[in-house]
Amino acid sequence: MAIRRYTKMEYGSPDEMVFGESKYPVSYGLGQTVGAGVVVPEINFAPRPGAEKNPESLRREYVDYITKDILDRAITLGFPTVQLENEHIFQMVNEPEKYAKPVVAGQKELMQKYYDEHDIALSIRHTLADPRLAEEGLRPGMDNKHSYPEKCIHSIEVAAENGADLLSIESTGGKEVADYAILRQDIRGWLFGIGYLGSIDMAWLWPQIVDIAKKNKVRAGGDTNCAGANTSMFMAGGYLDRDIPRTFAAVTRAIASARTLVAWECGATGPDKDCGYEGPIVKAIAGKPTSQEGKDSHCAHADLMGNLIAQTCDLWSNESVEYHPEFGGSSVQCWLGSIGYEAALMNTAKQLKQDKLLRDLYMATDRYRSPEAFILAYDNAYKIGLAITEHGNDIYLRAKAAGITAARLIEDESKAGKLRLSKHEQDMLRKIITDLSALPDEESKFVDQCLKAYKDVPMFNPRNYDL
Amino acid sequence: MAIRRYTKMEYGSPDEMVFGESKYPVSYGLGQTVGAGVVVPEINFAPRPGAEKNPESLRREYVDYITKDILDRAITLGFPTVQLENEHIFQMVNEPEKYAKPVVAGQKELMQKYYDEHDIALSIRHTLADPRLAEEGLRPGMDNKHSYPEKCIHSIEVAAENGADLLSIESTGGKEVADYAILRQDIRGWLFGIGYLGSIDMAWLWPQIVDIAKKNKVRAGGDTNCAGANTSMFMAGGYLDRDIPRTFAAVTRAIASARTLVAWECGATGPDKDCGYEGPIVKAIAGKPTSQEGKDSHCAHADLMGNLIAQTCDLWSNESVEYHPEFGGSSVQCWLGSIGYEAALMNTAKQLKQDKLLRDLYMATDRYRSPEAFILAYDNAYKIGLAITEHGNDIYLRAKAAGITAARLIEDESKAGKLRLSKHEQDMLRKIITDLSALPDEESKFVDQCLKAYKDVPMFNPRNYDL
Amino acid sequence: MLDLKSVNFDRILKRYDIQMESKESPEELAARMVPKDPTLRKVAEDVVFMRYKTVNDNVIAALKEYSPEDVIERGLIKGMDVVGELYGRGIYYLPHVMVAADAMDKGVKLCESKMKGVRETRGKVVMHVAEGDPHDIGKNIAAVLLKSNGYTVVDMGRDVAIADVVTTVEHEKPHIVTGTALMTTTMSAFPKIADKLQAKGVNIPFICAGGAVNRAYVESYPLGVFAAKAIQGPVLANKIVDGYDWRKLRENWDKLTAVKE
Amino acid sequence: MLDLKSVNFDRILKRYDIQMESKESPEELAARMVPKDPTLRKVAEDVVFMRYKTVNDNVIAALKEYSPEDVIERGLIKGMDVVGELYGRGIYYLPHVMVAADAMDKGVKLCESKMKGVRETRGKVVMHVAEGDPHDIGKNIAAVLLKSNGYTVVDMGRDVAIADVVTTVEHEKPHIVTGTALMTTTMSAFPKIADKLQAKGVNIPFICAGGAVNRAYVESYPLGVFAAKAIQGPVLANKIVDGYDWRKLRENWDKLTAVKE
Ligand code: B12
Ligand code: B12
Repeated sequence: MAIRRYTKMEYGSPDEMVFGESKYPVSYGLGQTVGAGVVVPEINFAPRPGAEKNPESLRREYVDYITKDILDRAITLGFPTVQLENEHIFQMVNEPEKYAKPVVAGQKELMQKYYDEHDIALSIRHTLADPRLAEEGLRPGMDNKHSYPEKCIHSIEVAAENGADLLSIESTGGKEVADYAILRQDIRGWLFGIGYLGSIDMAWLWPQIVDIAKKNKVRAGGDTNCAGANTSMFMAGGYLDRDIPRTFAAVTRAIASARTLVAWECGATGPDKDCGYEGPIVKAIAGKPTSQEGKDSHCAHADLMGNLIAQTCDLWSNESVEYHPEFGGSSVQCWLGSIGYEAALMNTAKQLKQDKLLRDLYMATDRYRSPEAFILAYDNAYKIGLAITEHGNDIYLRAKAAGITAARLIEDESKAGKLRLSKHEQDMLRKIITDLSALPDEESKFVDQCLKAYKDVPMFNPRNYDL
Repeated sequence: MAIRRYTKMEYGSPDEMVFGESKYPVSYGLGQTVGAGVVVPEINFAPRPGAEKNPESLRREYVDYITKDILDRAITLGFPTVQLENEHIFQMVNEPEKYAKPVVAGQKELMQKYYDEHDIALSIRHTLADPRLAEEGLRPGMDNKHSYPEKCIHSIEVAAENGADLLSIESTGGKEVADYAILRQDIRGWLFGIGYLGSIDMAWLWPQIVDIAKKNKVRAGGDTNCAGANTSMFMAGGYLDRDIPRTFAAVTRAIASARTLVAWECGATGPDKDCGYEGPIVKAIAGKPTSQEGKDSHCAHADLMGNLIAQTCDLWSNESVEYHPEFGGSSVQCWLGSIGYEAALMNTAKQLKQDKLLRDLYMATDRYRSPEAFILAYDNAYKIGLAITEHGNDIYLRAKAAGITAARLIEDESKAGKLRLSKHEQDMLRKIITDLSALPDEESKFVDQCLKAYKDVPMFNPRNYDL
Repeated sequence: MLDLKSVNFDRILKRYDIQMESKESPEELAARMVPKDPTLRKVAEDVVFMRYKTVNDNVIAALKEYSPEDVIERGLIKGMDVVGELYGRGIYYLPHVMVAADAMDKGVKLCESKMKGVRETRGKVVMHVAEGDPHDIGKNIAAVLLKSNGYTVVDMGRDVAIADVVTTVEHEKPHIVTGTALMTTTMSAFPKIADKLQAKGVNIPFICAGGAVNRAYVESYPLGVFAAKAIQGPVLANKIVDGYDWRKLRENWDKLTAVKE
Repeated sequence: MLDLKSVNFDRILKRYDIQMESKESPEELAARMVPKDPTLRKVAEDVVFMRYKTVNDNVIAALKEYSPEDVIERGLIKGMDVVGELYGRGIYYLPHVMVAADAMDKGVKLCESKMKGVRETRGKVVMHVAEGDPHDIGKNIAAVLLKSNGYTVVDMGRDVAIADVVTTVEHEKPHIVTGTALMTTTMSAFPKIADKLQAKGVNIPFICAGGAVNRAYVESYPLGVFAAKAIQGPVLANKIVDGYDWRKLRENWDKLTAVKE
């Protein structure tokens, strides 16, 4: 499968972007269309501890309890459309026939029933687990201990064949280097890990997913960089955290978006996965629908852009919540209430032709809450998209350009504008700009440099990336 | 203490009302001002089962865990202001010195520390429990078994003396009759229970709360009709529920607002409590700030007006969530994220002078989702307010007028407009209008009628209301 | 206010309730289900159509032809069965059930006054709301449904002390004891009650319900059987008088409670 | 885009991080804390200021005056203490700690090569991430902090089978075993490990951490001691080598972990 790199923007200007609309809407599932004028709530969940005990207990948890609760609540509140996301747990990728198949099939069967009875638009995203371990080998034939690469691909097939509407994954290529780099604030290492190695790994993985999707007449959604940029964001945290500076996290997000784009370049149609916050950038480039999460995904993690990130979403997600009882119902029902109502608000704004205004309110609320929020504001996201497409054919240069552009945007605004940085964030920003500026202009030189510098990083094996 | 009845509207027109602003802002606590241009998130919580084991375990739960988590998360996310609400549990009203005092004092001490260190505006509402049992007697001296009336008043004093900033209660006068009536769809009984008996009970209770507040230089907030109208709403539920029709619930809400107003007529200053949805009506009448809850209180209960109800709020609440861990932190931290960001969005709209537009988006989203949402839309809420003030001096006539006005608004819109009703809801609406229209024009006749009709209602004792 | 004329509300919300409305009328369903005999039929219809005023006369008329036991079983309770069916199908709402139950109650009282001994009911249930907990609506609904399904209910009310529950159970010797708790801080009474009952050798099922509790919690102590909805009360009770103990109820819980929702 | 000029952002958000910024500099604090002796001082400062390049030379110089043990204890580890203090006060961020630890590590290796026997560390810790769980960042951070506080770490990596953990503990005889789990569906390995260890008579504390677990869960099985943050690793470990068993750690947990946040 040929990879078609993005070398120009699908959107002509930032202002064209708004939630609930994308250049290339996608239809799938049971009457579902995403990106064509309606924001759809996407509800994610995790089983209770112990549910994984055996295949039947897991099926019951996912189907009889979680899926049923969600569908009932959607009808109860009058939501016209809902997407479910099931993030596969380890057992489901390790023994897909045994653990995943009954879940995938059972969910779809129940959804079909509600679709038939109530005419509610429904779809389900299956996010396959990526269990591959760099230390054992990322490609087929390399991991003699667990055969994870083979199992990973097989589990995608099982999902596609048994009822998934949308296939996604948070692939982990290059993570071993990024993990090392993040703890040392080494932006070059991070760029190498995610921007470069991650893009190579995705170019291996995603054509296979797209093929499987095509064969089964379902959709290949997209990837997000949970493994990298979300880890940065998570560790950078909020105003009480001191693990890593938020300027570093912001720049890694920009770099990650150059990587996340690869799924779509391999033929995936979107909607992109929630979980990552690269959506505004990749949507600006490719015009495909994205799922985003923010203020209503605090069940899963806090962020510093809870409203802003809704600005250009097509699905609005809660990221994930453990299934358990609350006063208001089960946890999935409660969070569905929040995301469903937020989606309804956005849809009202669309109907009243006030969507761009609401978008701007979302954006303005958090524009200066953190550097990451700032670079993801749709105008800045667009600029980062431009930097990526300018070097669209070179996975190294485009990731670097994304990083530098983000860093410069932050720098300029912190000097002349309203974005305030702590001293430590400023120091880090200066170091990032210096480090990135010092990098060579050629891929081969960069790779040589990095292979040398990171050869002792635990678990890093260049053969995983054909290097 | 004299009761000053509202006989005219404080707002000149519905359009003057908007979230984050009220005619009579209130200052209290640690740098807190409500209703003066900023919407404040209000976070509520319930202790884990078992926390009530002894006073120390309860104190630890409320102070060391819950309050600390909340304050940390508020700082983490950069929320400039937060209000806590502590709904007292049975043990705290039953033995206030032992159970309530250490909690109230401990919370305040910790809040003071954060206020001093971070200059975050903070306040705490203590919602005292009303444990009184109609069957034992609602007034002092009547309940020989538990002395609940005495304990209730005493617990208010304990809270006020030890650190409460704001005193609230969800008083339960008349509930025994309303409970009976709700299960039989008897609107007259409900009007008698809540509109009449409830107002009498509040006129006894609230002057005492206002006195205690004044003596301790704290604020008397307000009451809401959780016992009545929320029970209706809760039982009417959503589109899958068939317990009671939503038209009935809507009319009870309107009646309840005539009762809820009494707290303010007795001298309470607001902000009114969350939990009830009477806010838009009583705010229209009195111009005092109110706390509301909707899409971000689904942890506590689902509703059919998750956005609409934000239209005119001054505080934005999660209603209540049991303290427990989630992926994103503790449950109180997660829900604080959601309400805090929603408040931030409203505040951005205010800063950008787009608040009335956002208000209308909120309102339009749910205007036709349910009859209750419809009558609470600020234009209709205003009309119900007018009906109440027209008969402001007569607690019977004003409650009846509120009910009839609401019923007529629903009827008109369902005939000529976009509000759709199920057949059962229509039947009920017709019956309500007939029943209410048949009622006498004089309080004394009404009371005679009801005392006869409901004399056998279990637990109902006219002496509780000096009748 | 913004002009809402142009809004397509179907893209914002969907009125599933209206879409689901049953086409069948209570009359149609009742016509199929009530007894054929004209005298008993009238009695049953009084219950189905909540005719509180005529039920007395019709019961008196029926008592001329039938024994009090028959009027109850084949007239009044038959009518209540129809009501249950109407509720189950979404044609009736809860208040219909409550008012129908009031009508039935009136008829039952009349029949009982004509009986020789005490009426034999399906079983006896002791009900209560946990200490410190004032939330009794759910318990009240459940009580009505149990009564109208032929059970004798000893309603201890709300805010009931642990010791009182235990004493009453010892004294009344019911088939079932129930507890309702809507607060996380009151429900801890249930395991204590269960322990004390077991200590006294009482092994009847203890149906626990109310917003605060869930199945996992209720099944964490002996005797406990969870109920999510009041309508499950009669379903569980019927099994109990059929001989199911609390362990067997737990095992079959998913199946039993799926019957009616 | 809307014009944001008029916005008063202080009414929307508050930059507590900037408000809290420490006025003190690393240099000021280090000046007070590093050893007075100029040779050891240089070694300590190499750690504090993360001078990966000079640390070798300075350690070699110090080894001329001091024993390898002294250079480690009074130079390198002293430097790391300063780093910990800087981190605790919010002056340093985590990456500083990591890079300083790298520098210390380099120095320690050099010293060890000059020692007669094996260096005696404070204690030994076996660490792992639960089976099926790939989330290892937290464990990696904790490992670095334990190492830089003078502990020997046997790092088993991620996705480690239950049996392997038990075997390794039997074999290595550590003072402490740790487990990390970030998924609700992997953490159930912990009670199993605890049971198996107890069955083999191993009674060392089993520090369990990671996003999925919480204190209540970890204290629901024997041996389990919860850690919320990596920085609590050394705090708990120090108590363990001082003789606290898992029960005593649990009793004093609130106090112990409040020390540093
Ligand atoms: C109405 C209400 C009240 C009314 C109660 C009226 C009444 N007569 O019951 C009043 C105002 C009195 C009240 C008071 C309080 N309340 Co209140 N209340 C509610 C509310 C809104 C609805 C409860 C309700 O009626 N539900 C409908 C009924 C039908 O449901 P149910 O009882 O669960 O019954 C169903 C099933 O459980 C089952 N069932 C029940 N019993 C049985 C028995 C059998 C045998 C069977 C088969 C089935 C069965 O059948 C029913 C459905 O079919 C809830 C909100 C919520 N999310 O639950 C809060 C709620 C229960 N209250 C709450 C609180 C905190 C309080 C107060 C403490 C507040 C305060 N500080 O004043 C006080 C209590 C004071 C005291 N004495 O301690 C909290 C509890 C939090 C916690 N710690 O667990 C809740 C959850 C609200 C919240 N989200 O915070 N409350
Ligand atoms: C980054 C991340 C990943 C990365 C992991 C990178 C890595 N090397 O660790 C990748 C992409 C690989 C990943 C994959 C998956 N993940 Co993930 N991931 C996260 C994320 C965003 C952050 C985790 C993190 O790094 N936190 C920061 C570290 C520092 O925290 P920590 O490990 O807890 O450590 C701290 C303490 O616990 C303590 N500590 C830890 N260990 C020790 C040891 C000792 C001795 C001591 C003292 C202290 C200590 O110290 C640290 C702080 O100081 C979380 C989100 C969240 N809310 O947690 C989800 C999350 C954990 N992942 C989740 C899921 C579902 C997955 C996947 C299954 C998704 C999928 N379908 O692909 C896959 C796993 C596939 C598989 N093999 O099964 C869920 C888990 C849900 C559940 N069931 O419980 C989470 C919670 C996200 C969510 N909200 O849904 N993930």
